[in-house]
Amino acid sequence: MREYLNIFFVILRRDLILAFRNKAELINPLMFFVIVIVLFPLAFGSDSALLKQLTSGIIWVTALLATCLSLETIFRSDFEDGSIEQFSLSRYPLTLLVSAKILAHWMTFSIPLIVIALFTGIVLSLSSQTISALFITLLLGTPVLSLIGAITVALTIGLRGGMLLSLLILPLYMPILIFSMLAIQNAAVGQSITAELYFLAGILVLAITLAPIATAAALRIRLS
Amino acid sequence: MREYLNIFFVILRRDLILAFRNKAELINPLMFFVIVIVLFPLAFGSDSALLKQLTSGIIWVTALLATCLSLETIFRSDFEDGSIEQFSLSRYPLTLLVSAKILAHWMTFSIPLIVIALFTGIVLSLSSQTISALFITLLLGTPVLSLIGAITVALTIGLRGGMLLSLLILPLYMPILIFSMLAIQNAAVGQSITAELYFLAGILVLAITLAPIATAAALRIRLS
Amino acid sequence: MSKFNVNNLECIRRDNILFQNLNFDLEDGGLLQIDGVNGSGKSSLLQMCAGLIQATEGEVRWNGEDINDCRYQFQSDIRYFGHTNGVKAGLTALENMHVMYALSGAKTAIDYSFVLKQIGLEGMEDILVSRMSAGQKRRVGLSRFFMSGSSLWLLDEPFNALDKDGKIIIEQLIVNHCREGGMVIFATHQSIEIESYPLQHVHLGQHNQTTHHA
Amino acid sequence: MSKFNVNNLECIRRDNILFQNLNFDLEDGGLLQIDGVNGSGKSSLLQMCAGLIQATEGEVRWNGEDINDCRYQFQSDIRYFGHTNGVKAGLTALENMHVMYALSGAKTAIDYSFVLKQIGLEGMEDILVSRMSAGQKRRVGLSRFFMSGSSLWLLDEPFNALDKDGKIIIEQLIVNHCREGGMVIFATHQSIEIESYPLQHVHLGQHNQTTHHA
Amino acid sequence: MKLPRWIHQFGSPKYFYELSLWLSRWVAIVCVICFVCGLYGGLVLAPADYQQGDSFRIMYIHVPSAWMSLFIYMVMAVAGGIGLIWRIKLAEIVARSSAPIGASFTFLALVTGAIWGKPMWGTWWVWDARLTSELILLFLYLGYIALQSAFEDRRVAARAGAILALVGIVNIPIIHYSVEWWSTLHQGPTITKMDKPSIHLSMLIPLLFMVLAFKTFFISTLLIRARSEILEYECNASWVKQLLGSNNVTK
Ligand code: HEM
Ligand SMILES: Nc1ncnc2c1ncn2[C@@H]1O[C@H](COP(=O)(O)OP(=O)(O)OP(=O)(O)O)[C@@H](O)[C@H]1O
Ligand SMILES: Nc1ncnc2c1ncn2[C@@H]1O[C@H](COP(=O)(O)OP(=O)(O)OP(=O)(O)O)[C@@H](O)[C@H]1O
Ligand SMILES: [Mg+2]
Ligand SMILES: [Mg+2]
Repeated sequence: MREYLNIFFVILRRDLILAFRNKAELINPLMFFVIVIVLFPLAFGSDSALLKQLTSGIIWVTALLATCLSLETIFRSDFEDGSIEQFSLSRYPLTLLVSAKILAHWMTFSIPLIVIALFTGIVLSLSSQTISALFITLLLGTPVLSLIGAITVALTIGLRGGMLLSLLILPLYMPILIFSMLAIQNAAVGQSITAELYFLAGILVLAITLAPIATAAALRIRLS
Repeated sequence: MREYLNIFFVILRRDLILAFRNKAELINPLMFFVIVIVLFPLAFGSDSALLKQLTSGIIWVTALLATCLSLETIFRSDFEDGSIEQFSLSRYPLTLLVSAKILAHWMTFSIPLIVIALFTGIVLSLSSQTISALFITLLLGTPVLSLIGAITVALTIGLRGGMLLSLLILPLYMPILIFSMLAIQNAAVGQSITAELYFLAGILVLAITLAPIATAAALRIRLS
Repeated sequence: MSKFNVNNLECIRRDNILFQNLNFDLEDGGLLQIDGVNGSGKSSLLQMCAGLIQATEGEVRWNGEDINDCRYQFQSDIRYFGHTNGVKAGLTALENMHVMYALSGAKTAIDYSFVLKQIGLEGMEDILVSRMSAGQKRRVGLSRFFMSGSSLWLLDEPFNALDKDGKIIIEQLIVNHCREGGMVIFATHQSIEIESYPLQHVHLGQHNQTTHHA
Repeated sequence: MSKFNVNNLECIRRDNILFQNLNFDLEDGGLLQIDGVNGSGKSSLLQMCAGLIQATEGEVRWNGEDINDCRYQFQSDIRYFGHTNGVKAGLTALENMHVMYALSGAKTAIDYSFVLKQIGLEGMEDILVSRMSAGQKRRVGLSRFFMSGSSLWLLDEPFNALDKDGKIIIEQLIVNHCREGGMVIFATHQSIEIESYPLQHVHLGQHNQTTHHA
Repeated sequence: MKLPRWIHQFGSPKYFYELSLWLSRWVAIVCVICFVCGLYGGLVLAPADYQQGDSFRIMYIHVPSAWMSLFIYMVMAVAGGIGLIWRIKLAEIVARSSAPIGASFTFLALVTGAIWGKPMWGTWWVWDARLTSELILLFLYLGYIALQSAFEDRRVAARAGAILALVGIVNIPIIHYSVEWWSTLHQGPTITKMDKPSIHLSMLIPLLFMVLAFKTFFISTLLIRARSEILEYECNASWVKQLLGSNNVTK
């Protein structure tokens, strides 16, 4: 057990170092997020009541896209330089190593994303109920995005056509988006959102237990 | 001159073959585009009058994002397998070779994108003025997106500090978006849109002449 | 019963039979070189031995068990080094070695600077692998063989990009490992100078014919 | 005045002086091998000779002119082959050769199947490079040297991953090119068997010290 | 987990290949009978709707194909899962062969829905949860097919596809319950309310025939597709060579 924890943290640390060393890779998806949020008002005109109404939707969709974009790279370099090969031949379960990588991705990408999203919400003076619903749905939802995304990335790694990824990922993201938006809309009009949160939490638990297994299996398939 | 035309078409053909070899490659960008357009209604709720009003904005922003994402890969594999090195050492101007690559990208990515955008507009029964304005702005705008994007990508292939420059260039997308949306809004209420179109055409001419040079220079910087 | 055996193995790629009915055994201390021209299937065979790709026919056995049935045990016992180095360009030599060490599951502590010295990278602990030359990168990757805890080594062209000194270091390493009872299977096109140790050979290529079903 | 000269060249990487005051000339028909251990700067020197990276000091001259001042002429006259193969995995051997041919600016038509046969890939015209073995990929990349239209060849470890036959083919190719008045600079760690042709050497490595301005 | 021996036997491609021809013929006959009955009942016998007039009759295509789109996805995912865990070739083949059929039914449901929507809602398409999620189901199918075609090795492709299909199952309940969870334009459950279907019996019975016809159509098409897949899978096996009477099987 201790041995397993140890290897988990070694891989986590490795990925965190890599992320912080290459700051461009860390910051680019976040900049993408910010720029897209800024682009929408340009496209929708300057009706501020309308924009306010749309803000949380924009934030959530953009978070989906940015996650999709940033996930693309999660296994690429490991695949090309042979690290995945070494992982899959190590004496530890690939599932464990992959979990560490996914956690590292969530920490370096989604946490800053949530912070920026909240900041945006505050700047645009959304109601405090909306903001807190946004916060909690992002907190429950983004790990699922990373986990499910990792499976699809693992399936498509090294295959030609990066766009294949989005075709596979985005449909799988649909339930999360739907329930998060339901929660936020209900919160905005003061209704209870426990049902939606239970649902999101349920999916999260499911994803945490199953997604790393599926990702590891997918990576093995890609290697052969 | 004939020699230059010849090499241009050789590279164009090479990239088209690479793109067409995987049949999915042709459909996938459209899929990304369509899926994102589909996701927005889920996020914005089902107020169909509101959605209709937002449609052309959504189409444009999505086109922008899709271009941004698809461009990411334009030089990556060439860089890793040494093709760019060979290009830059060939007896032909790198600018020319790079132009062929950008044109190939526009042909395989943006043309289908424009077609699907028009189709979406028709299915959602937008007015015919809006649709034709959408068409012409996309026709003038997407090449600029590809051209400007190529510079960014060339700068950011693994280069430290390239990220900073990419942030300087990304906002260049904004004028295109703003003028396109202005044109579409004016068209929807029956006003003239020549001014906006002249502006877009001007930017296009500028981009065609300068962007390949900048891209080639960026690639050379990255090689050394 | 030998420790490692390959039974009746077959490899088909692009409808070419690369090899068929391939059999060999390896005992403790066995050293085996895979020979064959470019494209004869050396890398494919090594990948099959590691369990990375599945054979179209036949089986690979470890302690008498099919390696697909004893994955955990088998993977604790082998170390594989392919055409890629398996090191991260964005990490330093030392950081890479930490990861390799953790993955190797070795129990004994190791002296990283000593290993680096042995592999000829003295004092390069804190240099990013991306700033190293081709041979230096390769050496960082090969440093995984200085960590204990595995008995079967699989090396695919380990001498690529290495200079003469580097080649000798690796040759020594291989022979020492065998002397201590380990097993090594490797493929290389370079002529090797391992004297005083019995070397088995497997030749690939004689079967290299197109099958009749296109 | 020699055709190609390197004057007083210096290379500093990571504050190490790799070489300094390096001078050599190459006449028509000249064959030069760069020697040195891993990390001594062979690849860096070749890249400088090709104009891919700029020297910190000194200059590289082609027909007496600095290569930075006659880029167009120089690039029409050289051919470079580095650690990467410069072939696209998604294209077939033939398609890759078409691109290489067009980029080489050669005027004479070439017989692609004949070239493939010579490089030892007979009948592999329509196979995707991604489905080839390491050595086969390398051969596709090396096929650019069968196209006419360049006089100076720069090769960085061309024999990596090649089998014995492949190595001989490339050695022959190099010698023939020199016999016909071409020039070749190459770096390799393998012992080469080019008899009957005078071979110049440049040794790198003696200067490999840290400079004092960190 | 070990499976009983007879499953493996049934899953053996050769056995299945022989059985399937016989099976597919009989199923096809049932399909034709149901189809004729369903169409006659739906287009001729059933009375016009008091609200919708005759346009409701497109229901006899729309509803069964919409149900099939969900059903086939489940079949595909479950078969894929079985193939993934127990490595049964037949299950892989079933999953692979189901995908294009499922995608076609989804497409049919979308198109007939859109055609029905024009008189009902005045537009081909509205952004509504049921419609959107059904469209996304189509993308899931397409993604599955694209993924399969991106791999060269069929068995590897089958395993990769199975993982994707299993993950995508979460969308099925969403499509099904979307009308209950959101107030939408789309018809709520009118037929599947088993205790008290809110639809007249003379409309319901032809619909049931159509449902049966669609199911049997799926089964017989699946069997036929699977047969040809098996030949490609097993082109090296001796029984296939014997069957085709020559050694020159082209892939
Ligand atoms: C493009 C538009 C449409 C799409 C994508 C669509 C999709 C679907 C789907 C997926 C189902 C199966 C639901 C399930 O089994 O849970 C369904 C059932 C049904 N649809 Fe549609 N539909 C569309 C338009 C329409 C229209 C315009 C009508 C009529 C006003 C309609 C009436 C029905 C009915 C009555 C059912 C059966 C409900 C039940 O399960 O009892 N649909 N549709
Ligand atoms: N991108 C880089 N940035 C900084 N230093 C580098 C970089 N690439 C190489 N070096 C350093 O420069 C030196 C020379 O590298 P070079 O690749 O030229 O060596 P080489 O002689 O080709 O070695 P090898 O035989 O291993 O290929 C090495 O010591 C290496 O650490
Ligand atoms: N991914 C692949 N798909 C299909 N065929 C492949 C693939 N990789 C290699 N091959 C083919 O399989 C054969 C054996 O390849 P392999 O890499 O095992 O050869 P090798 O003996 O290692 O050669 P080398 O000495 O060049 O490394 C080659 O003829 C090659 O064309
Ligand atoms: Mg090999
Ligand atoms: Mg080198």
